[in-house]
Amino acid sequence: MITLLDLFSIAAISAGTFFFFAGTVGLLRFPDSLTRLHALTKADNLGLGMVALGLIPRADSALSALKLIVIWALVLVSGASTSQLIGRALRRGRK
Amino acid sequence: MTPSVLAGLTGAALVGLGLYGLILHPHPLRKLLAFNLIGSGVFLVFGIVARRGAAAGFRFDPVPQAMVITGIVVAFAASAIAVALILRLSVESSHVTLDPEVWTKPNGGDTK
Amino acid sequence: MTDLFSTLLVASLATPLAFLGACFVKGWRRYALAFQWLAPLPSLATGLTGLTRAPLVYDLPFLGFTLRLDPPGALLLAGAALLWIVVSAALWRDRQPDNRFGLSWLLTMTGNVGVFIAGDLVSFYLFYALVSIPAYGLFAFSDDSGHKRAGAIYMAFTILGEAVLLLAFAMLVIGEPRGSSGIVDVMAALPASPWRDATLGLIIAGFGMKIGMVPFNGWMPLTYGAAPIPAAALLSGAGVKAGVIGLIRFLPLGIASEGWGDALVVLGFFSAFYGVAFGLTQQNPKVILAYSSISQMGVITAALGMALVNGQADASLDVAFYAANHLLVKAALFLTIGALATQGIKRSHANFILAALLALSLAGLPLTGGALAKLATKAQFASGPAAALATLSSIGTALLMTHFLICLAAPPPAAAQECPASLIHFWPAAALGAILLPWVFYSAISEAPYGLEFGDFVDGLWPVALGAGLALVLVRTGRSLPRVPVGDSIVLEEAAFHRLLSVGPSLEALDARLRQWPTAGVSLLMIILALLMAGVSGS
Amino acid sequence: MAELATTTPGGYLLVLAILLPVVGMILSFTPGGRNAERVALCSTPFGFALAVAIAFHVSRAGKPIVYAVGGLPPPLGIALRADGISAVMLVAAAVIVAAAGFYGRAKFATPDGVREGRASLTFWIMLQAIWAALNIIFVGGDLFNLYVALELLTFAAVPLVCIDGRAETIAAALRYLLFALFGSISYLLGVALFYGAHGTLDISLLAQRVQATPVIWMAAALMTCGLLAKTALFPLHLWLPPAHANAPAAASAVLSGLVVKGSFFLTLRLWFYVLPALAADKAAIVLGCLGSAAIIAGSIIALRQARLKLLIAYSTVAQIGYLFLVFPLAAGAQTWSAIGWSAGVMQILAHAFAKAAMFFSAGLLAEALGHDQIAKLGGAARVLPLTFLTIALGGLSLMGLPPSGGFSAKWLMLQASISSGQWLWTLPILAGGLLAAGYVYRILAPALSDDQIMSVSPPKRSQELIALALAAIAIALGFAPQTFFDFLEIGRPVAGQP
Amino acid sequence: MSIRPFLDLVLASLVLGVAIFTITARDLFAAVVGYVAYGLLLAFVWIRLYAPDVALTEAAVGGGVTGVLLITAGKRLGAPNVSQEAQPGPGLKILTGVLAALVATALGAVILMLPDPPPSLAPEAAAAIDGAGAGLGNPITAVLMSYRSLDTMLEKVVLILAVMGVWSVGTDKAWGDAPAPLRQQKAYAPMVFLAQMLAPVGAIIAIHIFWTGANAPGGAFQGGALLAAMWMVTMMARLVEPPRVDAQWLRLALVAGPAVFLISGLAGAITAGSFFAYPSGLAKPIILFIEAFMVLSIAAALPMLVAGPPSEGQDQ
Repeated sequence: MITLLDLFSIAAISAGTFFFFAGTVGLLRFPDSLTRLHALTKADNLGLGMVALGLIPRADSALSALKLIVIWALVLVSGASTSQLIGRALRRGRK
Repeated sequence: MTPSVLAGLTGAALVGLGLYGLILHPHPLRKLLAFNLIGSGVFLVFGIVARRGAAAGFRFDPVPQAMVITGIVVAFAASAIAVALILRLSVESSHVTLDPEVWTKPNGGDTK
Repeated sequence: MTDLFSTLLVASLATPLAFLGACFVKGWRRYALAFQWLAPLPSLATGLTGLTRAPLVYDLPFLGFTLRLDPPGALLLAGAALLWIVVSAALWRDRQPDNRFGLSWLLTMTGNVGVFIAGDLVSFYLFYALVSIPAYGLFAFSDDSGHKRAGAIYMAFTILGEAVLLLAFAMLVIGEPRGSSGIVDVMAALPASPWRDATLGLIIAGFGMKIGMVPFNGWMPLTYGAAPIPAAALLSGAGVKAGVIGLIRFLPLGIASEGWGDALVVLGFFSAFYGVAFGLTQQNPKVILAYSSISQMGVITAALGMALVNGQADASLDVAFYAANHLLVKAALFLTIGALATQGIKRSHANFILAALLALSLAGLPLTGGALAKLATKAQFASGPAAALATLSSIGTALLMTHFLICLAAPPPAAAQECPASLIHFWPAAALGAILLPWVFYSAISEAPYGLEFGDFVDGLWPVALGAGLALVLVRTGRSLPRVPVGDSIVLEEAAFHRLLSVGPSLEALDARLRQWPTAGVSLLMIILALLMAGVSGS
Repeated sequence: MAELATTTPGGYLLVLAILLPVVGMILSFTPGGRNAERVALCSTPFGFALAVAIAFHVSRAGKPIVYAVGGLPPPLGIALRADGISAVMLVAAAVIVAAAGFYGRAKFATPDGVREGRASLTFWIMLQAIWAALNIIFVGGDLFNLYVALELLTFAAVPLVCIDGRAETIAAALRYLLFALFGSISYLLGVALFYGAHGTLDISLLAQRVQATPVIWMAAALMTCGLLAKTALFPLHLWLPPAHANAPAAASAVLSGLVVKGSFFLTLRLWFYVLPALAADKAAIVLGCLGSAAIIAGSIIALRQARLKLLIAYSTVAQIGYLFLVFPLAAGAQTWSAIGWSAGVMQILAHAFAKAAMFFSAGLLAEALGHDQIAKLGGAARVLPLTFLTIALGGLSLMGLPPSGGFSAKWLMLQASISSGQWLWTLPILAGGLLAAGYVYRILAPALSDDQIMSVSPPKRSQELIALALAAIAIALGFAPQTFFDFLEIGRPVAGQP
Repeated sequence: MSIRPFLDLVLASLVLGVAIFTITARDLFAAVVGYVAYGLLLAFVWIRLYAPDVALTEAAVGGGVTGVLLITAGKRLGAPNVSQEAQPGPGLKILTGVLAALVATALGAVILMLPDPPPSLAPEAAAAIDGAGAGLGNPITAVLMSYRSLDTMLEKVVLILAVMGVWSVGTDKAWGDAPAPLRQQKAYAPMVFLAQMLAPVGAIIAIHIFWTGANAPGGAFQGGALLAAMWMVTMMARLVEPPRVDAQWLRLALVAGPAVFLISGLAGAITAGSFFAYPSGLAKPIILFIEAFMVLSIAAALPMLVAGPPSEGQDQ
């Protein structure tokens, strides 16, 4: 039988996948690199967060739950700064 | 088609691809990439050998996997030396090429 | 007593080696070279002692070499040793040749001594190489292009001969079931060997190159023409006999074998007349002597051929005697060129007569050593066409030698300087020795009496007279003979060789292509597939 | 074969033989500076002693000596084995490495004023690394362990090629490295297949288990080709001439004398120790044909080189060809295969010493005359008598004239090919000898002629003597007694009885 | 009935696609980037083959460190330097393609022919886990550190040798100086931020991986590689510069792993009666001790391999 937590997980994860999907669409459809970058970082970070959130209740131990959060945090950090770097590189490329 | 068979065939295909690139690409760095492709293909072969060897409660035979880890390290070391040589060559001379014609001096040999 | 003899045997090899070793000590080098004429003394003693004894075998420890001395070897050993002593002594008395020359000289001497007493295949091959290869240093270390050419050609023939013999020897040792490499053993096993004919063919070809058997004769006139007189005397006298002893040792004389015997007879007599014919077209006395060597070696080959036909094992001694006589006479003749060049023939008719006697002794002039040599090979050329051909060849020799005497009037300019003064001084003694010494040897080796009846005398005389007469007629009618380049056939062989060399550039181009990365990669893949298919199809 | 899996008396020596140079490397690397040279030179006598001790143990036991590393026998553990040929190779390697070290001091001593020099540190460390790799190759009993050793060998050899940093040499080193990697990856693939087919990589265990299945043939083909690429067998020799001709003499000697022998040694192990049970005549013929092609082509191209070092390098290409005649000539269990085997080993040794000596001499000659143009060697022998004596002795062995190791090798090869009825192999053997005579003549004839020549600077007597000593060894091999060849037979698996 | 085979197929075709792109890409740099992506994809393949240790290694080295190495190289080479050599002709291309295809086909065929039931050392390994590798839950670590200890030790020696080889490619004048910095640009805020955030966490994770390696997937090499990556990140951010190559601490760090391994291996002869054997009961602590130093060596070696030879005027 399905518990509330399961429902929550399903909802969160499907939302996350939706954001991923959106991000990917953006990556494919947007006109230039900067906007693509924008779509990717924004949507994917959120999507990943949702997925992580949805997985937390299913984690077998507190430690692994913590791991999920740490992973999300790391991706946020690296994603943010790398997109910065890429953006800078792009701007240089333009000039 | 089991994952291991699939991986094995992928490995074979990668070896073929890599051979093609290693032989035909003039630029040494491209050759190096191709070499690494072959390498990963070979490691995949080890991988399926390990996977097939699943027994006695293990889902894999640890010996080939251990070998793959060693192999990856060695391959990386090789790439590092090659890259160092390529970069130095690009500094020393205008053309980064392995074409023997460029380097054979008919009347060379007067030692500096 | 045998102990003393075997000690002598070892000493005759050890002494030259000791001198050789001394050359590597800086302080001693000069003396080692200057006194190397002492080195062959033990060999001379050994040779003389061994003339009349049963074969002696002695195994050298460590090296695994076997020394073996039988009368034929002893005979040639004694002659060669004597020659080396005389010439070396004279050469280093009058002038000090440089170290390169001296070392080559000493090495050749060592090999020459060793080749007569080697008892197993490997040591024979070693000494044979030693007598052949360093001889290059006796005439080719020069910036003169002619000498360089002669040297290169000499080297080419030598190495080729070595290669042929290596294969032959490998077959011999494989044919020997017990795995012994003693010459006697392998020769005993040869008739049963599955590679018998191939072996014999290679043996004849290999040693044929050393004795200038046609068509391998081209190098000889070039070399002797280029070599200074003392060197030429030794090479033509002693050096070439390495080939003779080779044939004596490695032809199964005991067992009658028609085919090879006839082949040898044909080859031999062909060389004999070929040498005469082409010798007559030459003007340089040294070259003429070279051609006469070709012809004389032909006679020897023919004699061995007859021995093979009739299966005469004892023929080896007779042939050895013939060779020993040629050894002494030919060497003396080379010295004659130098001697008469300086003294001038006009001044003393005695000298000229002596030279004539010496020259015609080769043709078997009665009372000379040559006559004995002819007698010694009578057993081979007993009857039939062989006998006739033998007589014909001595007529030819007389003809050629007379031509030589005529050409002596205009000796090559360098001849005078080349020949050491003391040799010129003692030349008459040397010449007499060459004519008379064979008598000493003959008494030792043969009991067949030398008849002094008038009939024998005439038998010996008329071919010589006829040949000499023909020569004079030839002079009268004016030289209408064609001028053939020195070394005749060699010119063609050189051309062929250069055509062969022309594959070089194309091969180089091929190599350049193969060294292209893609080509190499492709060949790697091909080899993988080839090996895979070889394996899968093989199993 | 169980005795090949458990440690035997004297087995510990094998580990020490491997670890000595490794320890030397580490000790040279860490403090660096002049220690590198000291450590390297001091370790050579010990290494030599170890090699001799191993040889002694092998000959006394009459069978291979074994060490199971960690007391853990194969298949899970790694075993080290030394048989007759390994022992001989260990000794040869120790001698040549020591010679290269003492010869190299002149050029690679740390220059004054600096604490540490790039070239010198590289040379001493790489020299010991090569030594370590070779020792592992000679005693290793596990195919993957041998792969690591092969890589160690390559990584150590490549920097030696470009140690002087000219663009030309860097290109040569790069080509060498990439092609060698080509080879090693092919070898590794074969290893994977071997493991997949038989679940072990231990040589003696494989020898019992292998059957002639396509998998094994593929593995063998891949491994062999990988090793051929590293051995520079014609037509896979593209990297060798520039690499060996441009490296400094001390390095060239090791590269040409030892390094290519390492991968060839593994080829021998593969076909005679892992796959003796297979009927591999056709594969052997393929290898023999490649070898013959190498002899002919290598010699003819050597004849046409303008530079002495390139000539010697191409002569290496040719001499490597001789090695591969072993596969048809020593195959099977007939009486002649023992002869062929002896011939092959003798060729390895004779070429190793002769070629090292010739490269040393070429280096001295280039130092003394300021060039190594063969055309300008006229009369050089009077300026450098000792150097040319060395070249002459080495050449003697290359030509295969007695008395020399080269002669014994050719002599035995001819016997093996005749008595095995494989006549055709005699042609390349003899032709190679003739051509070798040709190119040695090209060096010596002008050098000995009367022409005059100026010497820039006289070479160091000690270096000349080291070169001469190696040449003398190559000659002395010609006097090897029968007991030596019996020793080589120790541990050689004979087909049919694994 | 499950979706997995389909996913496997997708993954395989993805890997092959990226590989093809890497080989066929016109632009050198594009090919390099393609290869990095390829390395990361490969990690997933390893997961699917139940090889988490290899997956970690592949991700850290194949994807990470090699990526940095190749990208730096690609950048330094720059676009114009693509070789002047003539492109191979079509004939050669076809021939090579055919031969390569043949070899690949043969390889695939023999892979399908591998014997069934497959030979395996897994049972021996399982039995041995509580033998020589006593107390090690991770069979791979047991194999690496105890059964194939010689390989593992030599592999570390290879690393040192590679470092020396890379250094030896430099110029004589530069010897002793430090390698050039990994990025030429000045420090840039986001990069610095990333490094400052990532490095400490990464270091902790690295140590965690090494420690769990005894029982769970992970181990010295994976941990060391991660640590190395962290050091490289800080170097890229110009927070730290590469050290001088003649720095004693650096050389000690480089040789620490193999040296300790060697010493304990030699000690094994006395304590356990055989080289590279561990006294019973003490196996796990000794192995962890050795691995600790190997982590150090790897963390030092990989960045040095990436940083390249010493270059003049990089003296700080």
